[in-house]
Amino acid sequence: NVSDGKVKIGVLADMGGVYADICGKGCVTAIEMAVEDFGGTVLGAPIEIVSADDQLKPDVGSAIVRKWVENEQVDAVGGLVSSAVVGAATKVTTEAKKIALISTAASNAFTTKQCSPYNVHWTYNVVALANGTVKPMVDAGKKKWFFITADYAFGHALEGVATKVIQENGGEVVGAARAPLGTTDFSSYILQAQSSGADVVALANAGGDTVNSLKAASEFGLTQMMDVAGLLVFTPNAQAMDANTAGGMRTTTGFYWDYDDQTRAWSKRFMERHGDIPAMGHAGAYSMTMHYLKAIEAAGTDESDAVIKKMKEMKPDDFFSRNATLRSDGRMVHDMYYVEIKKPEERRDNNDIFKVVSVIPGDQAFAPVLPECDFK
Amino acid sequence: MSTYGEKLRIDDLHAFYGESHILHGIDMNIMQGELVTLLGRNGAGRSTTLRAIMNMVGRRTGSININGNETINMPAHKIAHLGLGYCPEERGIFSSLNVEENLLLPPAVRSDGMSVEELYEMFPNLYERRYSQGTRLSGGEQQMLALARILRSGANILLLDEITEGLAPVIVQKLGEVLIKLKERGLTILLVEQNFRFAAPIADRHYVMEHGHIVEEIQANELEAKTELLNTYLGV
Amino acid sequence: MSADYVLETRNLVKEFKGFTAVDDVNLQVTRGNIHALIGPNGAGKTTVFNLLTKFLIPTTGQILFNGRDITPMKPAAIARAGVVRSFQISAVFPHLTVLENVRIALQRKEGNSFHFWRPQNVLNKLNDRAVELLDSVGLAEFADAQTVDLSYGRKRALEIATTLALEPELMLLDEPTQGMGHEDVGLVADLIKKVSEGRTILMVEHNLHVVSKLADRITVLQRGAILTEGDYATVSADPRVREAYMGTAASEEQDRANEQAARDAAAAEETQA
Amino acid sequence: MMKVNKLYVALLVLAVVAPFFLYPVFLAKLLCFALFACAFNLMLGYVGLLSFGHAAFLGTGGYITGWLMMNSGMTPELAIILGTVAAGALGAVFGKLSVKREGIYFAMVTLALAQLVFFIYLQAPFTGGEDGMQGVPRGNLFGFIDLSDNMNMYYFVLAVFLIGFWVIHRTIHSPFGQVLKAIRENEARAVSLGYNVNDYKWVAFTISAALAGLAGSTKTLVFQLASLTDVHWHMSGEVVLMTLVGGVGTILGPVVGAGVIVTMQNYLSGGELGNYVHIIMGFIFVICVLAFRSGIVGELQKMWKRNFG
Amino acid sequence: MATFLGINLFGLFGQLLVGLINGSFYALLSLGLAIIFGLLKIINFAQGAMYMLGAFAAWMALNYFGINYWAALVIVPLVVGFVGILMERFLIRPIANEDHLYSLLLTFGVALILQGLFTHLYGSSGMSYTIPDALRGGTKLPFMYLPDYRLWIICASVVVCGLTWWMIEKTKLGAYLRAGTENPQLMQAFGINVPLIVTLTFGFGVGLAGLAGVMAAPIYSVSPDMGSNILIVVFAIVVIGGMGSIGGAILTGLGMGVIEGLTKYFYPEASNTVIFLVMVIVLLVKPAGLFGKEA
Ligand SMILES: Nc1ncnc2c1ncn2[C@@H]1O[C@H](COP(=O)(O)OP(=O)(O)OP(=O)(O)O)[C@@H](O)[C@H]1O
Ligand SMILES: Nc1ncnc2c1ncn2[C@@H]1O[C@H](COP(=O)(O)OP(=O)(O)OP(=O)(O)O)[C@@H](O)[C@H]1O
Ligand SMILES: [Mg+2]
Ligand SMILES: [Mg+2]
Repeated sequence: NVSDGKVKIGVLADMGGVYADICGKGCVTAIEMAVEDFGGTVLGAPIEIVSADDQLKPDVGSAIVRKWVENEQVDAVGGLVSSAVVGAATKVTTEAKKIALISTAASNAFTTKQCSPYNVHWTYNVVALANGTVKPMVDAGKKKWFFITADYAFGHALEGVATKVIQENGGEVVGAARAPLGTTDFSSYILQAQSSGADVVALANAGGDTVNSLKAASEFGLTQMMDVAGLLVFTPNAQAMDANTAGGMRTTTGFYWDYDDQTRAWSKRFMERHGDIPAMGHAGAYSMTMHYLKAIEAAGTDESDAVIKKMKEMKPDDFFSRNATLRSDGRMVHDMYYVEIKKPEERRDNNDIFKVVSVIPGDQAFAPVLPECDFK
Repeated sequence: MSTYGEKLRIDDLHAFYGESHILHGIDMNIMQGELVTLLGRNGAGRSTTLRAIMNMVGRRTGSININGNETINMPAHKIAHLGLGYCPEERGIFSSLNVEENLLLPPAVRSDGMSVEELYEMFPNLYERRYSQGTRLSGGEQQMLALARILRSGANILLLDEITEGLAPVIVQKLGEVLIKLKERGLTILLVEQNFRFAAPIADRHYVMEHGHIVEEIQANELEAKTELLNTYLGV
Repeated sequence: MSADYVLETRNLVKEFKGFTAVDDVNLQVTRGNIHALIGPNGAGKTTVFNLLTKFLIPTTGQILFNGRDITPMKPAAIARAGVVRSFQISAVFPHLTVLENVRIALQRKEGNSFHFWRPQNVLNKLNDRAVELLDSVGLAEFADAQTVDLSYGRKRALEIATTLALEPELMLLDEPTQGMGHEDVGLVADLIKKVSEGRTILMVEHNLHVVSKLADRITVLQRGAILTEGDYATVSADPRVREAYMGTAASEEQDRANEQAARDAAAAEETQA
Repeated sequence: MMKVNKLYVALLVLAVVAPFFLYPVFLAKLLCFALFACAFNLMLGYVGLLSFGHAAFLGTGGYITGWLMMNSGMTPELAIILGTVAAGALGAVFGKLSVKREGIYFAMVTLALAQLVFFIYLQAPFTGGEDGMQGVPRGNLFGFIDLSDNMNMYYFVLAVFLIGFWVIHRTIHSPFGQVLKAIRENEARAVSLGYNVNDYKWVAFTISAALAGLAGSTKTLVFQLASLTDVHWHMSGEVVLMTLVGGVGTILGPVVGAGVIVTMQNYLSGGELGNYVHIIMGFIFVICVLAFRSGIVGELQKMWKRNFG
Repeated sequence: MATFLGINLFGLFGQLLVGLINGSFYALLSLGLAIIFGLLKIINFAQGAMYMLGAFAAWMALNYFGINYWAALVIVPLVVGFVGILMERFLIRPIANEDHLYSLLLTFGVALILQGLFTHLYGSSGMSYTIPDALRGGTKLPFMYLPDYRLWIICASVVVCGLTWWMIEKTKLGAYLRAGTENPQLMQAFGINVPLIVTLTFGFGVGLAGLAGVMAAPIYSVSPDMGSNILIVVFAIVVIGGMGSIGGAILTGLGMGVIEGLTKYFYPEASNTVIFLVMVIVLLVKPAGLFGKEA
């Protein structure tokens, strides 16, 4: 009972912009792997994949998704990286009653403010990052915090969530500098951080912004004066950082390729196809697609309401999803990892980036379901 | 004919601006120390002839021999170094340079050009305004500057396009004297003139142009005899 | 003074960075005259023109047009008031037809120039007047030609027709015959004479033949100041003018011409009598 | 003249039947950009001024209309009119500041002004910043035609486009247009004939801005989204590209150019070549400038003239 | 901490100094742009891409050929300048006689291609380039820690700008350049090889962008979009300074760096806007820009 004789998954990601390495082509590869591993067909119908570049623009992304669901019979949309694009895209999927398989977006809005019965949010979110990274540091006595925040929705959200965590645990925020997205020169903000008298400078930004802000921090001697915490550091970004300055910095991630044999096995296959080690979004995209296809199989139809119901009933369990459940609000809750970036002398090779400090159980990482988002 | 002393020789020169064919096979030659004028109505192609010699037209064919060098395939910037000085119709004063910079601009192509002092003496207006921006000069002053500029470069073949244009009669008179002096120094001059009264007494020969052809060559001593003919060509 | 002046300047001064290009000029142009402004190069003639049409702002002094102070007005406003200038380089709209060139000038008075919602053929009612004007300069047969294709002299004629369309009280002509062959010089001079009927013309001209033929009154400028004024005979007889402007050769020639003119005038009077 | 009319009729018929064969939202997008390019071309092609800041008007129309639809409960046609007026007002301000300059200076001044607007929209809370203004309702046209139906939406956009196109056509062929043409030909002469040329340029700029705003307003309704893309300077560059590809100064050129570029982007961003969008656009720019400066329509006209004219 | 009227003076001094550093970058970039515009009347939209190319070239030189920073400082501007020369020779010269707007569009196209190409080849996360050993470390000032590398940038850029200004405004070569751009045909007729001068000037202007790229590599991440981000700001600076004014570009570059620094301190949200705001104000008061001549 498959509509129009096939199951079609659209992969929307940033293929050429700053997040291209984080999801981009790699997400397409991961989803292809999932489809192949699943056998290429479900309920006897072929599984097709289309992909598109959202260019990090909400208008482009939403237009593509609209075309897919209105004109090209796409059943679910995967990938989904930049929070701005995801926000626009999920408006369209929700209206069309199609499932959004969000792998790499950071915002927690898709299961809170903008929640929808058709949203599935897998890998991580800002709350998990803040809980994972900030709490241990505050507990360790680093009470005064300064933020260098990317001046747009994602950065504000991350700063907001982290601030809450800091305050709840007895710390205080002594200041924040809002840097426009894509700032290349962070020196002014670093100076502000320096004169703030904080214990920790938190980088509430992502991608190139994180790399650049860390670089300026080291240049102006900030790293010697205070701790720097990268709230969101993807493996490709960590690889791009100067190991001398980044080494020792701690952060939180939803997946690390070198965690155990299971992760290594999958990552090796991924690396053979893609060239680079998988970032957390890649693994999440694979895991989520697999779960989606299994749910179709189990539901006996590709009709969205039935599939999403099954997805929430079934327990995700694979190399990525540890101790996992997909909650009624669409949030997938699983173990997160508190990691430290390795110093140069600790590294075997360029892919040896993180060492896992501790595993954070999912219910400590993610916030509980909001009543208004409790879709049964 | 012996080529001794022949400074400029043009054979079958055709010139084009884009699609339009302006010169249709010009032949002329000028000997050292001669002052030759090009006469004709507006649009006859006199300025174009000068521009073609300097390789400033769209395309040209034929032969232009300067001082024994064939220049039809020579890039524009090499031609001046054969000793040519060109004073364009529209004067070509540079607004980004002041008067003195304009005057000093063209590189010397021969060593015996006139000195700046001599030139200032000849054109006192220029001395007075020497730090003024080039294009701020009055029309006539610009004309003086354009001429002075090439006299300084030491060129010994001068191509002068309408140099008396817009000049007060006193200055025109003085210019006539200057040209005669230059001729005495052995310079070769090709003059395009509208002001026949100015050109007639100082020229050795006249070429008359019409529609891109040379239609008549008149020696200075034939001028009286051919006045009628000239009038029909020039519509005087 | 009680004479009827169209244009008057009072103590007009223009300084450029300490250099006085126009120095205390009191110019009076009588209605109906062709008034010529001559003088050596750099005397300030073009600058005076630029001041009159507000392409330059006077340092001090006043400009009166029909007794009204127009010193603070903008260039376009001056043109609308009736002072129209022709340019040294031919000023036409090359890719409009000859007729359209004239019509643009006529259109301004229609008051519909900002009407972007009306079809263009509301302008057709101006065509008759445009053709009339073209006819007056001998261009009627070229009405539909593209202006670029006209010869130099005809472009000048067109420009004058366009200027006439504005029905200027005062026309300012800056070296109208510059760069023209003899034939065209004659043509344009005749044209100026013709259109001077019923209006005033102020012109700058180096061609003394044209000046002698056309000008009712001449002002000679030197170093920014007025050297002398008068009709052609007076001015050309002035030794200062000869020295500063005309030069000896020209002057001799002028003397001959003056005599000739005097004889012609005498002859004309005789025939009239 | 008859031939031209026939061509217009044929194109109109094509536009009416097209949504039965092609995805209507795509067609609506195409028309929005075509209108945008036509508005831009009014300045470049008929006044001779290249504005590098037209995105500001597209974006302003979009944001204002979007905000009204989300917050005021207005009907879409009213919201669009107000969006257009807002863009026109912004254009009037821009115009006052910029029409005094010419050529490259004008381009740079408009670019910088548009950048200012970009950053204001980036910071202003009502635009949603980087996220854009999401979930704009399409509403009911005149209160009763449901625009959430793609077909209805398309025909509404077509009507808007035709109105905009007609305004441009009329402007070009009006007494005002005649003066513009004269100004472009010889500005100094126009001044000496008593025209306040800057006022004419200013009016033209304002009309152009308003129509760009109209395009932006309509586009926001189609996509139910207004975003920074529409105000970014790349958008100002894109509209130049569209106009250039189609043919500067030809009335149909921008429409054709917009068609080509939008189709291309649509195809590329969906397919394997997504990565190459910039590279390909860059090459089109270079090739157009080097070899086809008169654009598709311009080249066709030339060919027509050579063979039949 | 020293305060005055509630303002943290040390912080303020720090911001001023950082502003000056950024300003010297702006100066270098706008200088290249102003030369190319002022002398050749070409709006080089590819200037940002050339800056990016300079940074990438430095990175590639180090990672593929082991060429260190100091050598790159010499070699890269030459290489980038050569790219500029090729671009002028084969792309811009054919349209030299067309409206200048076409060269703007052409270089815009080139910028898109280059940026797209590098994104395709290297992705957009950016590469890191380490500060050369000799310039590591810094000086502790009373109000901030000044990295040696930043100090070097100020000095180097002031020297380069000053020399260039002198060469163009005060030498005969400069006079040839200025005149050659005004009336190339006539300059040729005077016996000067104008096309060569034009090509070399374009190469020089682009080379300056390359130099800025090398200098930027160690402090900013080397990424394909580094040029397009800064380009528009630099354009604004050139407009404020007065298009075509070499000295204006340099001074405005420095000045705008400082103003931006102050804005980051007092009202960070406006730091991206302030330059355009200044531009609008300047254009209202002086349409030709601060140092520009009225057209
Ligand atoms: N750049 C150009 N492009 C196209 N045609 C041109 C160009 N320059 C001149 N012409 C045409 O070439 C012809 C000859 O022009 P030229 O300037 O040589 O005439 P001339 O005899 O010097 O007359 P004038 O008295 O006007 O200076 C004219 O018909 C003119 O229209
Ligand atoms: N913008 C300016 N700045 C500085 N000096 C100027 C400017 N315009 C004109 N001058 C000077 O003022 C004087 C008068 O110039 P003007 O152009 O009025 O002379 P003119 O009488 O028209 O001369 P010509 O007969 O040669 O055209 C000249 O010496 C000129 O150099
Ligand atoms: Mg000529
Ligand atoms: Mg004059």
